[in-house]
Amino acid sequence: MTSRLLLALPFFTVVVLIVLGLAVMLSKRNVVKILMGLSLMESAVNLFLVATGYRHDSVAPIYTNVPAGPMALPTVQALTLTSIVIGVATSAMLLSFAMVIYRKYGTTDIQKIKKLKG
Amino acid sequence: MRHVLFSAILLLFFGGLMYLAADLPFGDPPRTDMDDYFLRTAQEQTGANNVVTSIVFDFRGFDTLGEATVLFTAVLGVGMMFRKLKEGEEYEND
Amino acid sequence: MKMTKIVRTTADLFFPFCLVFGLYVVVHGHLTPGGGFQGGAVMATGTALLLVARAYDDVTGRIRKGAMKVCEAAGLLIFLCAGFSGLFAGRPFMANWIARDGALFRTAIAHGPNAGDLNTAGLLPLLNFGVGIEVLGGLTVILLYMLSGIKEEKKK
Amino acid sequence: MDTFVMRHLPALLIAVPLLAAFLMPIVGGAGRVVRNAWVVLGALATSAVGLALAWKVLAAGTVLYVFGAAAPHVPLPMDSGGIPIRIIFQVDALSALMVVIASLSSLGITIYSLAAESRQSGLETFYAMLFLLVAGVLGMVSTGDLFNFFVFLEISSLAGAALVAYRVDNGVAVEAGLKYALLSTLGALAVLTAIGILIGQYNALNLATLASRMQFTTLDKIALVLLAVPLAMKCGAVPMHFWTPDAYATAPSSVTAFLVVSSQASLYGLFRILFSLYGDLVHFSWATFGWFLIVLGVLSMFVGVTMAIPQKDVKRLMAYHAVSQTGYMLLGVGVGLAVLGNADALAQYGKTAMAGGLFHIINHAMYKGLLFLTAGAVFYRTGTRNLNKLGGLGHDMPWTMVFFMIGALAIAGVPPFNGFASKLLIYESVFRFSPFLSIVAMIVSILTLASFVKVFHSMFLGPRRAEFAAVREVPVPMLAGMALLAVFVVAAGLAPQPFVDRLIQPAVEALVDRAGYIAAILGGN
Amino acid sequence: MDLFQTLQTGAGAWNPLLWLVALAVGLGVALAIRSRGRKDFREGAGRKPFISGNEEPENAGGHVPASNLYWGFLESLKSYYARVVPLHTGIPTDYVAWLLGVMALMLVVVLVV
Repeated sequence: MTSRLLLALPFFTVVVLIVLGLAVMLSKRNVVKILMGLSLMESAVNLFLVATGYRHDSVAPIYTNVPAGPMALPTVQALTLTSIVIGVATSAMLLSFAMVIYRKYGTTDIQKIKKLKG
Repeated sequence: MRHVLFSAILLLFFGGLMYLAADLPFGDPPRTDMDDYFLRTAQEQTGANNVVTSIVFDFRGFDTLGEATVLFTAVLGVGMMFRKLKEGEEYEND
Repeated sequence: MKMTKIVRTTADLFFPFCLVFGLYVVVHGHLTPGGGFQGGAVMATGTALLLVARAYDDVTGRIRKGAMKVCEAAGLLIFLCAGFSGLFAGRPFMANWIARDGALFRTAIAHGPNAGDLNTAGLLPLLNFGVGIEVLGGLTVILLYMLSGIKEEKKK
Repeated sequence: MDTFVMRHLPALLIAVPLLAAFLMPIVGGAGRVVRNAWVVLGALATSAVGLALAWKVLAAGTVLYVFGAAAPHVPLPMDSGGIPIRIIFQVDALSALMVVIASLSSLGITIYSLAAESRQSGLETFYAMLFLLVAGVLGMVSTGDLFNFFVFLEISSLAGAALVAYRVDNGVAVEAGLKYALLSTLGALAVLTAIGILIGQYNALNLATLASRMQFTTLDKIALVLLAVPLAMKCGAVPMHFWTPDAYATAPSSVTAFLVVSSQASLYGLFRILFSLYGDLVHFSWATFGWFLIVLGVLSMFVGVTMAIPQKDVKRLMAYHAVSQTGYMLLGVGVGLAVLGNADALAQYGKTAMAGGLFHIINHAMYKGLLFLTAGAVFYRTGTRNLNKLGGLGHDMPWTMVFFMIGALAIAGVPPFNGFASKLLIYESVFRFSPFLSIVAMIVSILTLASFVKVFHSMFLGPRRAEFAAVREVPVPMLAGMALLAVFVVAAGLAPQPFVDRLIQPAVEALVDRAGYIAAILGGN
Repeated sequence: MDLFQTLQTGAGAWNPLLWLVALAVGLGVALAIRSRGRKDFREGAGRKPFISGNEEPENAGGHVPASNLYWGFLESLKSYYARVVPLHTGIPTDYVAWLLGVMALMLVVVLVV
């Protein structure tokens, strides 16, 4: 198991980061901290996407003065670019929501943002 | 009570994802035919040395259009949040 | 609130370098690591640097929200029109139809490592540029909006 | 020119609303009349493209569109060794059904919103967002590529969340938007993780290719959970429905009427993944996820309707009914999935149940949209959604009352409106699967009628109120938008069989025909 | 013209046109009965509606507000509502927890089955 763990270290890092993000989202009360947990999970998923495309001792898939050797898989890197920008956009909008809520409610405690219920 | 439930959920996720990480091969992907096609022909087809760029903008350019649209949506949303409200537009939501 | 003169001067010095480096990353997107998004993000970092170092008001004198919105819309329209241009060349939407036949951005290259030639890749440099200015405009507008929100909060 | 347009319909389906949205901030500066003209033009063009595409699909079979290839209809390049490498739009009969829904309701909603939102600020942003939401939904239902589906899912989620928060309402609407955006982002992250698992194993993103390579390993089952549960959350299934009443109640009514359609787009995604991607789960039983859908459906029906009855906010009440009606669709298609392995049961009642579920999707989009629009009309004139304060509006808003009656009778499954037709299909087929489920569905339908009798009584009946003395009938565009949906409700109720024959049955066949879905891309081997 | 054809449901069938005909017949019967009523009846003139001996209430008071409707139904299901309504706490953390809980449950089901 330990050798396995060392071999696939990025995947286990991803698991730890995702569970940490979930723990933050479930345990914290501050909206901004919850959004931090969300972006932590976003980073973890992006790392997972990139790690799926890695080949042992491979080089970046760019032919400009490239050394010899196998190349890492390019598709997942393209997907990661897209998902990074999507994550930036999402976090920006969620943070602006949090700002407006703080302005109107006077609090960032998510347990108090419950005018809509029942 | 609540914390017990949350910890149980987290533990279940941890177990499932650990299984995932232990089962997915790292370093040698099982199938690489699509990416090998890209690495083989993308340079000649698009004339770009950077295979990732040729995928982002040519082979999967439609995704990139959607992604730029997401950024546009976020900008519009932020502007919508901080816009100047008309007088009497903001009624109390009973 | 303002930072010290040192910080402000350094930010003013670094702002054009950020823009130039971002532009470099954008225009070399099809040759070197990077591309429209990364370059646009670097350029937006320059404006963020100014916003951090200076007060909101004397930054909005230099970086106008309207101009940045125009940047963003122009980038998106460049992208969309480049996509449509494939249709009128008899190819599907988003087709890279001027890839390899000689004129502007059309130098054909062989497979394998080479030194890199800017004059290649057909539509890709154009798309890179469009996305670059779109990301620059978008991120800057987001920053400006949020700062204006904070400013109104202070006024209350 | 006609052939040119017909060739590129799937691209125009996305590009036209995107162009309308991108130009909206510029056009919005040119004054109200120009902006409204641009909005109407964009909505008409989008609906025309959508209906033309659906007609083409229903006439000539699945339409493929390969973005950026040498030719738009050749999915496999010569030198690729028989694998699709680009993004492919694969519009089959099921997608055509969803495209028809989105086109019709988006047209009605846009016309309605011209008058309904005219008193708000930031309207060009509002209309740009509406077009982006429409584009996101259309892309979700017509793409054949998993990551492209994720991108459009994010577009529709972000645009929907921003539109939910459009009326700031002292922060209440923003609270609902925050909840919706938070849950959508989390669900999208799960979907992205599943995409990573699948591409890491099979190195393909095209749905048909993935389906043909599917090995049903344990990783695939984890990916199935990570794909199915967030999509079930997005379509508002109990016990993940909590965002639905918040978002539907606080959004502007025209937006709410289209949020229903976007929820159903994620329902389409759920069905597509369960049937076309994981369709023959030879390694573990169909019944597992069939019963997953059935349990979610029964819970949604019952909890939704029982939570709806005591509500005081009319739009919140209708939102809980949206949850409960989604249960019917989940129940119908879930029965079809549960008997997917059993050919004669499928032929006897499984396909009928699925037809009922899919027919209920389009019916629900129409009459629930109509109901939300009538609620918005009442709110437009009276300024309140509180049922205790409303009353006696039938004297002054007769047309709104008529449209509300049509919608209420349709959602309660009273003949001759379209709700009855689809519910009859569901009852009679589900009864042969399990009588208990069918009886639950009928009880839920009765409770639905009861709660809408309450709404009708408190909004329209009773003597004139003094505080509503100035209330008049709503402007013509709002009536026109409502009439467009009401006409469909009545038509599909009076002539259900043509709809079932031309629109629903092909969709059912496309849904159960996994081999055909794969062969459309990879050829018939 | 197959516009008004019968809807086949596998087990049964339903024809909207026949239903409309039946509706029209029913309306005709009702009108016939109504036409046989007394012609010399007039409103008002000392005739009050008989509300089990009570006085006729004022116009405004005649409208029952929405919260008072279905009081009996809600009262009889009080135990059910006392369990279900508190679940809708309105706290986003709980929403996330429900989503993750269902996902974890399905993970267990899939990995076991």
